[in-house]
Amino acid sequence: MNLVSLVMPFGVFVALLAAVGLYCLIVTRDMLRVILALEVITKAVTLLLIVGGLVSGHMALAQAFVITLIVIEVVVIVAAAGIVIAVYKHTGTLDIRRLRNLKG
Amino acid sequence: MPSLLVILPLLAVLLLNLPLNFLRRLALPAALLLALYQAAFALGVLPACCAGCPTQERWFLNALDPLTSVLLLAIAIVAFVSVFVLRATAGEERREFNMLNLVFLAVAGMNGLVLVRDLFSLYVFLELASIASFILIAAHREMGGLEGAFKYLVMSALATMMMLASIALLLALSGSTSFGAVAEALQAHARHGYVLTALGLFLGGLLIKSGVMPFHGWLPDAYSAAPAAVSTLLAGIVTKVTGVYALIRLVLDVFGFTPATQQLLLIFGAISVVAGALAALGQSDMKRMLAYSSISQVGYILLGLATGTGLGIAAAVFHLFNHAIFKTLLFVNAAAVEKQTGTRDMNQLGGLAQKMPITGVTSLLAMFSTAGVPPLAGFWSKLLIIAALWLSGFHGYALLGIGASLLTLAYFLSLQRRVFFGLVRAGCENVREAGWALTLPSLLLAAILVGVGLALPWLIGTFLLPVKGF
Amino acid sequence: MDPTFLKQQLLMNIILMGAMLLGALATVMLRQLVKAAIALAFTSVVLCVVMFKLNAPWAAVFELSVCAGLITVVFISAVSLVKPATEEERAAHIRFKTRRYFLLPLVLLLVGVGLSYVTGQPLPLPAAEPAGTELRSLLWGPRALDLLGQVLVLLAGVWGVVMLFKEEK
Amino acid sequence: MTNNLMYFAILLPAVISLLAFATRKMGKVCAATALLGAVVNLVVAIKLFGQTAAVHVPWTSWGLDFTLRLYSFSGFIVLAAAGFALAITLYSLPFMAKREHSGLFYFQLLLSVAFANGAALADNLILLLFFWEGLLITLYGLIAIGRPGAWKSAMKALVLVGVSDVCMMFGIALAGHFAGTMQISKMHLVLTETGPTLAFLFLIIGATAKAGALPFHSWIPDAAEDAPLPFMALMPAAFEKLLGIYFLARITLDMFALTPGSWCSTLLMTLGAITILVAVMMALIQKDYKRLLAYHAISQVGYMILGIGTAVPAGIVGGLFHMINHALYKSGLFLSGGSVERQTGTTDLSKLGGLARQMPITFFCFFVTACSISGVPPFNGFISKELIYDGALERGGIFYAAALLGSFLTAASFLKLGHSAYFGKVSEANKNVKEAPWAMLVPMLTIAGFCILFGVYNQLPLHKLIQPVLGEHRLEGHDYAGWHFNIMLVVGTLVVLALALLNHFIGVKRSGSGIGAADHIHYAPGLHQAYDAAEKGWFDPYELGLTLARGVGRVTWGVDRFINWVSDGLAVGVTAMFSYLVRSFHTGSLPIYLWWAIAGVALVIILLVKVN
Repeated sequence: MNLVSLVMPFGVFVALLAAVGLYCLIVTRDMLRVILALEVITKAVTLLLIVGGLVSGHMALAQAFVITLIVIEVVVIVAAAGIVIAVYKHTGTLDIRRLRNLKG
Repeated sequence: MPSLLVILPLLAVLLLNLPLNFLRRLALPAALLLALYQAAFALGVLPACCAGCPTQERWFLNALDPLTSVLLLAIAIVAFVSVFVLRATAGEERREFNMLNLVFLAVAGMNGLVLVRDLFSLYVFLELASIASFILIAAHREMGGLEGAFKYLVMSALATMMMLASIALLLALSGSTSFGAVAEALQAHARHGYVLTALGLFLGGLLIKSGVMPFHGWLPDAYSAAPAAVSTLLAGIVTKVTGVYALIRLVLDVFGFTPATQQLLLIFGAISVVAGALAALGQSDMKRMLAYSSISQVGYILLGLATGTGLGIAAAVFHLFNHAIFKTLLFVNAAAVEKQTGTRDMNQLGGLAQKMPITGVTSLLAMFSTAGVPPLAGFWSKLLIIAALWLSGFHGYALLGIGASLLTLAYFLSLQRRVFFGLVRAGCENVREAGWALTLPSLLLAAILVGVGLALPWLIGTFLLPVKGF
Repeated sequence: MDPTFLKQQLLMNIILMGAMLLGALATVMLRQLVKAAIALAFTSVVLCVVMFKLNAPWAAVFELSVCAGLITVVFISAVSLVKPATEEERAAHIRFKTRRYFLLPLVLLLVGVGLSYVTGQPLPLPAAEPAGTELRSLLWGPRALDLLGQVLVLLAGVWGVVMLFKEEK
Repeated sequence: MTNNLMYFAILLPAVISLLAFATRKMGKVCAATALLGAVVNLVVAIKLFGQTAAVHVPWTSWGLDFTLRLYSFSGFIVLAAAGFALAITLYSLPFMAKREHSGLFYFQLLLSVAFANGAALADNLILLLFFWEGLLITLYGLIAIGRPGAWKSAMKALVLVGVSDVCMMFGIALAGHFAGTMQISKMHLVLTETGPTLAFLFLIIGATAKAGALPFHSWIPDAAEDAPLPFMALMPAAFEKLLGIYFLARITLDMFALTPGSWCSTLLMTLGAITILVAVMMALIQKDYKRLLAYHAISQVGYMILGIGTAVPAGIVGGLFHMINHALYKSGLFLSGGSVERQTGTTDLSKLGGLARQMPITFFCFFVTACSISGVPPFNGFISKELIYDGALERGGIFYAAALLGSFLTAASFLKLGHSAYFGKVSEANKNVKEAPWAMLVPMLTIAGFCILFGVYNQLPLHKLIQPVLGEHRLEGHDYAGWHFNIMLVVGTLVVLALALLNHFIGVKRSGSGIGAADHIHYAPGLHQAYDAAEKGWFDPYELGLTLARGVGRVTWGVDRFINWVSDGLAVGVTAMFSYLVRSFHTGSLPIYLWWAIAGVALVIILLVKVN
């Protein structure tokens, strides 16, 4: 049993996690939940980075990446939340179907 | 020293925000100076780069090459122009200052992006440029801007997640993220399903970022709803650097040309060229039409890249540069029209060429350049792309490119006719030419367009063809 | 890393993964946003444990403090700015949820089954990094550029807060 | 310095023309600007004359280079054009003063000068074509600003000259293809192969049509009636002859080596002879001062083509000399017609008469130039015609006979013109006619002076202007200056002139008036019907083309509608439908956009896996 087959379960879980996030991203009608879905996908990717480091034996590098990723992630979430709140102030709802003024 | 191009904006942002009141007024000159410095720097290193001289980097940002220096120049020009537009359209002083800071950060992000040679650092700077743009798009906190920003943010986040997943997969494969190491590892296992999945995820992310059809959903909304200065920056350079440049760079340096990647670029390029032009044809919002036109033009760049030949790549990069110039010019003029008339709806405009002669004439130049009318710059790059396609044996795609040129001409003529020609519409009688802050950049960009077009025979040997040699 | 060690840990890891997946499912499916945010925090905590176990302590610490902590705070404060949903909306949401999310288990099943079919030649592993490479020296050495990027991104975040959250006069 | 001057020769008139355009609403200022432009141009031309220089700016890699070449011939053409431009500008000052569009006239006049200089100096065929086509634009513009409705004549000119220019374009492409270069001075093609011969023929069409030869001539008489008169003196009389014959000479002398006796040479001579005869026959029956002159402008081109077409030294020298002489006397004639028109308000010969007493100076100028054109010794036309006869006789009696017959008819028609305009009874309306103002007389007198000078002292033009163009080796050691002609030829000419005079008296006697002096020829059996047909435009390619086009147009109407439906209706409709389709996909819904992106990524991965 080598290292690669040992980390295979991680790979499967990453895929499942990402699938959950993507599914939610597409079907949800709540703008804040869109952000949550993005977060779930981010979790999957974080895990994948760690697993990648584990497999290749570059754990320190992977950790460095994950730390950077987490910092950036926070900023993205803040920006997204800011936009959602501003939209809410305009429309009084979080329904994503209200974001269809621009079309055609 | 290229590293300065990232560090100077950072320093500028930090210094300008010291709690001293007069500093705020220095922000605009500082931004202009920085852009000028960058343009001078890029022009300074360009000949050496094209001559193939190796550049020694003393700090952590690596090599300069022709592609990088061309992009640095384009970033400088567009940033310079959008600062002017910002001045003319931002309104409130406080907001103008805040937006300027974000422009600094976006420029730093783009500069970093074109200078790095490491996948993960590429991701970091790509995110920096993108985050700055989301916030800029939403800066006025109007409903349209917020909607565009949100769509852009979600799709861009999805794209970066794909790229990061791919980076993780490649990290497991090669143990490094530097271009060289990854390219080596990819070369060794080029046909493995694992590698192809990683490749596909990365390419998918980049295609979303470049706004290629069918990955483009966010693009027309973000472009058309953003504040004038931001859409200038965004359409002119941000998406071109974060998407198209990154795509070109990675395909050339890391992924390599395989029949599959070529096929892929050709297919998505062709879809973008045609569908983008078709979608632009029926628009009534000026900026939205320009946004769809952008998609179509990016399609041309992909087609040129797909040939994989020196000529095709050089033409693609040339078109990237030209596109930055003429699309910026068009967005500046759209800003001028919107500012002076209060609307972007082309059905409510008409006869503005009499009232706003500079805007009218420069728009016409830019449109002709986009549509590929000789001897403007856009004609040459389009011609070279089509020639490269033909020479590489992709005759069908070459013909498609020519046909789509007609569509380009058609929608731009309809724009010109509805906005600038014809009778002056009721309500437009008292329209005047926009101020110098908008006409000056227009003239500058138009001069570049014409100059590049006329100087082409010289440029082609000196700068254009060496691009392939990196 | 010692393969036998990994083998011993496999079952544990699978349990943790299952917990994480449950957390994710809860995040996307829980009706109330506050609860969903807490479910996300739970997912983060589990991820943090997984990282610890995979010998990534620094990343785990960041995950715990920033993702589980800071992001949850941001989220809950965002939710608190939003008016609570009316009864009608809640009822609509529940109807909507049962209609929309019933496909999710199916999708997950399909992904799992699909992945189990994925086979291929195992790829050779790259050379491991030299033993004793410290995160600190890595971050300040070869990855210093990323740190610079982080600083810039944080600055952008600051302006995000300034421009998007600040009340306009 | 000389190189810069060459740029100036093109740029200065162009720039000053823009000034004239800018000041077009300010009558006097504009006129002064134009005068300044003409003077400056003349100064530049004088400076350029006699020098040799070349400019070569590589521009694109496929033959289009910016190449100028100044040598004896092009310098001479530029000088001549500058001289005429100044004379005509001066003349226009009073003539155009009160007219509408005078600003536009000066603007286009100077622009024409710039284009003409460019065409004369260009050494690259494509560059030449550029300037050539530029002249076409000003040609259209100058005619169109004439009397109301002149745009019809302008359109006719544009179409006819445009068609010939297309032929020339084709010839240029062929010549460039066979020579492997677009540079005129580097072209050496032989006429023994089919390809180059074809190129030669197409180029010849362009050059001769510019000069006004058959069958692309028919716009000139119409323009004579519609366009402002100085235009006639400038374009068809001077510029177009100069450039057309200049280019013809360069084709036959430089680009292709035309040899005496080759069928191309015979073809040229035939073209020349037919042009002479047909046009002069038409001229003979005209009853309008300007129209009569216009037909002569066509007829005289025949002499030049005939002369150059002989490909023998005497003929070529004669042809080129005739070009400059023609430019002189024909502009002089047009200018005299202009003074008559300005002072009396008409150019209809039946309303004129007895002007010799009222406008003696004008009459004097007319007399000199008319003698010139008829080939009366010792005026300049006589010299050049003798040289052409000499060359033509060398190639065959038939051409000589045609030229001589042409001479007879020319003399006859000018006798008629002079008689009916300047002698006879003064009509009631013209009782108080006065001499034209000095600004109009000076150019006319200058031109008349040159006519005499170039005849009596023909060494000056022949030694300084014409013979250097050919060079020693082409002249085969001859010197044609002076008065040593074949005595038989001179006698022949004099006999013909005497016959013309006799014929005139007979005509006057039979019809009873000067204007009817040619009626006995006009109404001669056989000729009568031909004349009627010609007057109705049966031989006019433009009219024929129009008739043909109308017929074809009716037949193709249905086809056209169908194609129109396909292009305007179907294509636009289909495009609009697709556009609508593409747009309707953009519903603005984020989940749908996400779906596209995810499906796209799936497609990317599938493609990558499948194609590999």
